[in-house]
Amino acid sequence: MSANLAAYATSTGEAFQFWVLGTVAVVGALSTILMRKAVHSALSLAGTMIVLAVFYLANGAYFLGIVQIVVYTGAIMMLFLFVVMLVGVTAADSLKETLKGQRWLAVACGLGFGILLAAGIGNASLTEFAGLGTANSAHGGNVEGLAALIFTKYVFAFEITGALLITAAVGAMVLTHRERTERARTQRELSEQRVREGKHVPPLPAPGVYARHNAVDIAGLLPDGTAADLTVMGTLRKRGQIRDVSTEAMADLKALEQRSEERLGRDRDEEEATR
Amino acid sequence: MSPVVNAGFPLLTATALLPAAGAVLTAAVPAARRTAAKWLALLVSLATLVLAAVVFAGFEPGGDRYQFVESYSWIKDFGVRYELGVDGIGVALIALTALLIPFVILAGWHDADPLETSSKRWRPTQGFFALILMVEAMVILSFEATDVFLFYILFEAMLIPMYFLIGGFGDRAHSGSDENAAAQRSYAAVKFLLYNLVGGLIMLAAVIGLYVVAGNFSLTEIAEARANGSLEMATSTERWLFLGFFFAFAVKAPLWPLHTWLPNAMGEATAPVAVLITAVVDKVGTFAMLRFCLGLFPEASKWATPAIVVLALISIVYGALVAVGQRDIKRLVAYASISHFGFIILGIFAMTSQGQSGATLYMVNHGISTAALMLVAGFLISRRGSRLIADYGGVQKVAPVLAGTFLIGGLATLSLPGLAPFVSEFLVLVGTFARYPVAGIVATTGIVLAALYTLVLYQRTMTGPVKEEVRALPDLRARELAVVVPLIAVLIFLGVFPKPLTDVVNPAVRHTLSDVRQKDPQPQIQNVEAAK
Amino acid sequence: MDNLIALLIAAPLLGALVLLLGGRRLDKSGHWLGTLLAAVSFVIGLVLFADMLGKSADDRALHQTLYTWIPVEGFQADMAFRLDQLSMTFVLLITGVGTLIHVYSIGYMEHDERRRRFFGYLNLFVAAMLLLVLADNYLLLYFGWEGVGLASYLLIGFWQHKPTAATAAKKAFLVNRVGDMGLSIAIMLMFTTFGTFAFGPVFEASGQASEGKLTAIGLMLLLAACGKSAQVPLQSWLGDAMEGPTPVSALIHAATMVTAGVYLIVRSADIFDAAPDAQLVVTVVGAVTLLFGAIVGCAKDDIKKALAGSTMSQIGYMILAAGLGPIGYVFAIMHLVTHGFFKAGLFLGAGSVMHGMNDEVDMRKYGGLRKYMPVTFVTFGLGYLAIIGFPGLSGFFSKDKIIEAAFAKGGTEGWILGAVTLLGAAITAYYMTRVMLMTFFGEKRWQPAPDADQAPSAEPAAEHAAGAMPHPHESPKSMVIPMILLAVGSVAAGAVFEFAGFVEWLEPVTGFEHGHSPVSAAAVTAATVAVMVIGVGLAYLQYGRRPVPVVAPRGSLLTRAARRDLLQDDFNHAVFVTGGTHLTRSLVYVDHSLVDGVVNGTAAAVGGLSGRLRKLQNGYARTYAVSMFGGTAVLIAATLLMRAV
Amino acid sequence: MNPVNYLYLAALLFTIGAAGVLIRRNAIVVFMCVELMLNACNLAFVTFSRMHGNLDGQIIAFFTMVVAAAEVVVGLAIIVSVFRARHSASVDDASLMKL
Repeated sequence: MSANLAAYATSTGEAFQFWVLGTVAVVGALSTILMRKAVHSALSLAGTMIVLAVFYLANGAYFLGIVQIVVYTGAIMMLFLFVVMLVGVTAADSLKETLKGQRWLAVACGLGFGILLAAGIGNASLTEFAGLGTANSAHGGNVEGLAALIFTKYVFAFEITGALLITAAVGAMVLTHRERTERARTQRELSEQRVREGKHVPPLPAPGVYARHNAVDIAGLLPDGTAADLTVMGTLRKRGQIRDVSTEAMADLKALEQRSEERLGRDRDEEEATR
Repeated sequence: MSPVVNAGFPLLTATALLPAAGAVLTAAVPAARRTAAKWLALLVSLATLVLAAVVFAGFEPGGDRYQFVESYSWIKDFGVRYELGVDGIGVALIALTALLIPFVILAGWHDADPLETSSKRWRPTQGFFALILMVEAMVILSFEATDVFLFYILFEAMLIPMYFLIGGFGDRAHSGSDENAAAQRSYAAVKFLLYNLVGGLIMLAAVIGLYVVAGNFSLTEIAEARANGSLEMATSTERWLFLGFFFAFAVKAPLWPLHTWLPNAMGEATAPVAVLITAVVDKVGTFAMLRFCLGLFPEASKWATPAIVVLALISIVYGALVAVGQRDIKRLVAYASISHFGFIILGIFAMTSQGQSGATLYMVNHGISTAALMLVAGFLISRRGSRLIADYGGVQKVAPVLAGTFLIGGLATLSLPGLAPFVSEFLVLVGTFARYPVAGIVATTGIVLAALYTLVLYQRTMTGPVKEEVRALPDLRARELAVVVPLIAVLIFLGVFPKPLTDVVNPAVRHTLSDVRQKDPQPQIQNVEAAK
Repeated sequence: MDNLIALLIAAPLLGALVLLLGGRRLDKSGHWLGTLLAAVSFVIGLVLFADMLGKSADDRALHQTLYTWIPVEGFQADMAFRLDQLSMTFVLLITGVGTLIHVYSIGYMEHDERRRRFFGYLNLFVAAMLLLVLADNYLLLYFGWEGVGLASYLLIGFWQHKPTAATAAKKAFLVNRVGDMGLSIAIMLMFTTFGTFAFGPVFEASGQASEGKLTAIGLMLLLAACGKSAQVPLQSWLGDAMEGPTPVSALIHAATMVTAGVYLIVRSADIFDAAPDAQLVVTVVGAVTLLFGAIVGCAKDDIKKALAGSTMSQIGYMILAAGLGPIGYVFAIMHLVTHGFFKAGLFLGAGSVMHGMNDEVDMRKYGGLRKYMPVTFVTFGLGYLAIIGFPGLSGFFSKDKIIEAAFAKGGTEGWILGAVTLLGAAITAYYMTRVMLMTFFGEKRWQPAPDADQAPSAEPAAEHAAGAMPHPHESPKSMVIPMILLAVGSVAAGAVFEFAGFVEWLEPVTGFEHGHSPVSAAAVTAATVAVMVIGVGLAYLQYGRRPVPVVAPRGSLLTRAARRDLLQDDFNHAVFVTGGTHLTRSLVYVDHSLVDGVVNGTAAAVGGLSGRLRKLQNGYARTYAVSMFGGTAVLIAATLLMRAV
Repeated sequence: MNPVNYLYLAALLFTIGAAGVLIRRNAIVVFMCVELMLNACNLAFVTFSRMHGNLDGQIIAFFTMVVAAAEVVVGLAIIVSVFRARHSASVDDASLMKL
């Protein structure tokens, strides 16, 4: 393997792999920024990262390749998914631009930037490739090589990043942990408060209609058939994840009456017939 | 000339440091002990006066140009030094400042007292007097500084206390609602600040340019180098630097057409603060013209002289005419001051020993005479609660002493012989006439106009039938007399015996003239002295 | 002896200080103190005079230098005095007449609660006037010059509660200031020409200066003289100055201050002698004023204003004489002194009349007073005879000499000037007779006293009940005695001077040469007497034979113009007051909207610009991100370009 | 094929990420885009290390990952708390810095 790593032009196999996976990566990246739902973005990003992991491996960075998969795809992206879940999985944010000219500016900058980078790389005349063969084999393997560097040359940076990680962990806890300052209020107190406020004197109605839907995300229907959002739990309401079934419910109702009408009508006919 | 450096007691630093320390102490006085703060401030200012007197007495007219020199390195990398020294001009102006401040404090005794409406924990009183002392310290130090950078810092720094004095303690006699007055006041304060800041920034650029050209900030060294030709400047460079400095000083002075901040500031501020502005702080501008513009840029000064002379003449006539048209007593005095500053600048740039000695005397005398007039006007205004001339009439019958002192102040303003301003004004006129006869004649019309606005003011406020509103005005009280009488005494003394001042000033002026390599124009007939 | 000179000034100055600073506790005794100090000064003057007579004519001049007043490079003004014959003449006149008028004022100002201050001002005036005539250099003279201006300002406006008085005072000061401009410019010219302005050196060197310079100096001095001595074109203030108390009019605006201009010109004889053009202008000014004042004097019904007009015209005589050069200086001074006597006497008489007539000043409301106030009548009459130049009385000698000198100027100018002076003499006789007749002869035309407020001049005695019929009475002793003394002076002075050799007395200072008149002295004298008689006769025909209407008739165009001071005030008002007001108004506007407007405009512009820039900071992180991203792109582009280049 | 293409790919990914940061309002997605940019950088580093034949590039990439991890932890925590406070994960809603 070290042989072809040292080559100026890579093997056709790698070339093939590059072109295929590269396309995948780009598509993933694009869909990351174009998907309306955060979950989809996260998933496509994960895909891109896996592709990148493969590329690392292809570039002889075996350790990084693995780490990429484990840390990024395994840990970070999962973390993302958790947060997305907290914030609302199905909530799709509109891609409609609110800031005037923002999108065009962004695209323009992006294009210019990309072109510039490409130009930079282009005129950097990078034809000479040393390859990693010697470097990896120096300490008998990629991982050992890295280890040698990390614990000698970069040991301080390493330690400091360690400290950074600890701090980050603590910081995350501090940020997200909510200290409960007062004890939780009992049912009684809550009801008393409701009475005092004078609205929703009875406890909130339960979701679900006609025992057909007992899903928590379906609003109960008021007598006139309109949905009562109050019956859905707050989080879902905030996420806008209420499934509105009022219309189909009304339709079902109508159909029901229709049928009963018919049946009753038929009965009458039978009576007349017997008479 | 190698003056004795840092020999013995640092008198100049002490003179400036004392009021500064006094300011800090005054500000620290607890809120309840208001009167204590006032007395403290008064005592400190008197002590400063004593020190200034020591300086004045210890200054040898025949000695070095700069005396009591102190010099310590401050910012080594830029050659900035804490370098003090006074020539005759500086001594005279330090004396003026130290003389006026006690009266300013005494006159402003009640100006910062809490209003009925204000809370018990009223601090501004302390602040008022502390700020006044702070201004005194800075002004004195700026008269002493012989390091351009040090001077620049003070020149700018004194804006801050002045800003708060103008904006924070307005004249309580105002027409219209309080909010309206407050708006007017902050407008005046901001205008004052911006105007002077702009000037100062332009000067900063020039200061940096000067450093680039000269390599250090020491006035004495640069001036010397300029004089003996060891420091050459390109003509254009010198002119630009000169303009940079002159602009700042012309704003501060103020010179037409950069004068419009003065009437607002003086109109809105309390009378003592107005005196502080026109009699003390503005003098720094004219003083700096004389010392820095001429000392550092002799050629450029000569180059700019015609234009400046014209501007000065405009200031004289224009200021006087606009003063005639004013309805507000304090604004009238302000425009009168503009006219007088025109005289001072005219005298400086006439480049004759009479003109410059006259200009220096003029700075001192104008300070005292304006103080007298303005403070009495302040007393009058505080009694009636109005600044409008039309609201007065016949005061002379109900308050003769007030009217008398007011008249004397006015006569000093129109430079009546026997009162100090006459000496300086006539010297300026003669000095100007000797070099620019036409300018001299035009300036002479100023004395008629001065008489016009002064007498019109006196006639409308003091004479005529007594108005109902003023019928109950009390005459001057003991404190107010203590303010006015000494000032008038000084005016008369310097009017009939200005020698103490001229002795100190003349040598300094001689040096200045030699800086700019100018000689007095000689009379056409020489052997008159023989005949005498 | 020299050191006494300063005392001359010090005495009244001390009085002024004590009286003005002394406060109310001096109200009782103040006037005595003032009078005493004036008298002290007079006595010192007499002592010095005696001493001076003892010396030979040439070294009579005394000098005293106290200290250097203004010492600046090349500009040395000394506090130095010179007492020569000329100054001595003035010292005696000022202190003498001054003392008399102090005495007179004691009675006259009796009812005024501010009498102490009045005497303080009088002393101040005497001191300043002495400084003026004793100064040894022009700057010090300027000091006194303005000092008397101040005193006159304070005294004209003594009754400041009257707007008219205040205005008159202001006017007097301002017009004088215009004159002072001339004086200061003259001093500057001297400084640039001679390098000094002390009398001695300047006169020494006056020969070497170019005539142009000297003419300029002379004209500037003349301007100053015009201001102080109420000569055309700066004469307008004198009439209004009669708002002041009558003693002031007598002392300042008749006897002493207004003649300072004459002193200035005579003092500067050397300069004028070397500048004939200037001299010619001087004579012209004198001649014009002479007629001007005389005409005005004929039309005025206010007794003081009539006398003021006469003063102008008499000073016109003196200026004219002074303009004639060595042949005239002496007579100018001589007429000045005699005029000092009789005009002061006339004014005091007028004051006494007003005192008796509830401060009525309109002569048409007098009449037949000779029976009621005999002493006043006699003294006034003597003064009258003196001023019209009745043979033997003082006015006769002095005026006659001036007329002679005028003719002696020679050439057409001589004839013209002579004619003018003669004509002036006739008119003088006419209007003085008019005053005399309207006041003391004819039937009573008394009216109830108007309210003190509307009274044309609310003299102190105005506390009379308004509407009361006046009952004329002779004035108190303190007022009568000075009148008598002055009357004596106005009778005798002329003859004394004539025969005691006033000419020789002044000659060392002013120089003197006999003019060669184309007409013989006798003829001139005869002519003078003749025109005098004509003038008197005309006046008698007009006012003695016919009854005087109480309400002034409309009168001819000239009369009406003369009543309005020949429209001079209207002119001044139209040109200077109105024009000046408009100028100042517009300048105030310009200052506010133009000069200040530019500044505020700049401020507004900056404010608007920054307001727009603020919009860029919309607070949206993404916008900032875009700019940051774009910035990075630009940076990269820059680096690439750097590489490329 | 010349491995330099990896660099072009990295550039492309980076640009896409950047554009995403600019375009998307949802804070989480923005964060993802940031991650994308970081990864693009990593790819570039790795490629460089291959070019120069030493491992330092990989070391840097390694550190980048660590830092990215820390950053994500904190950033997401912030997002969550912001969401709790304001019931919105939109970047534009946090525009209180404006005067």
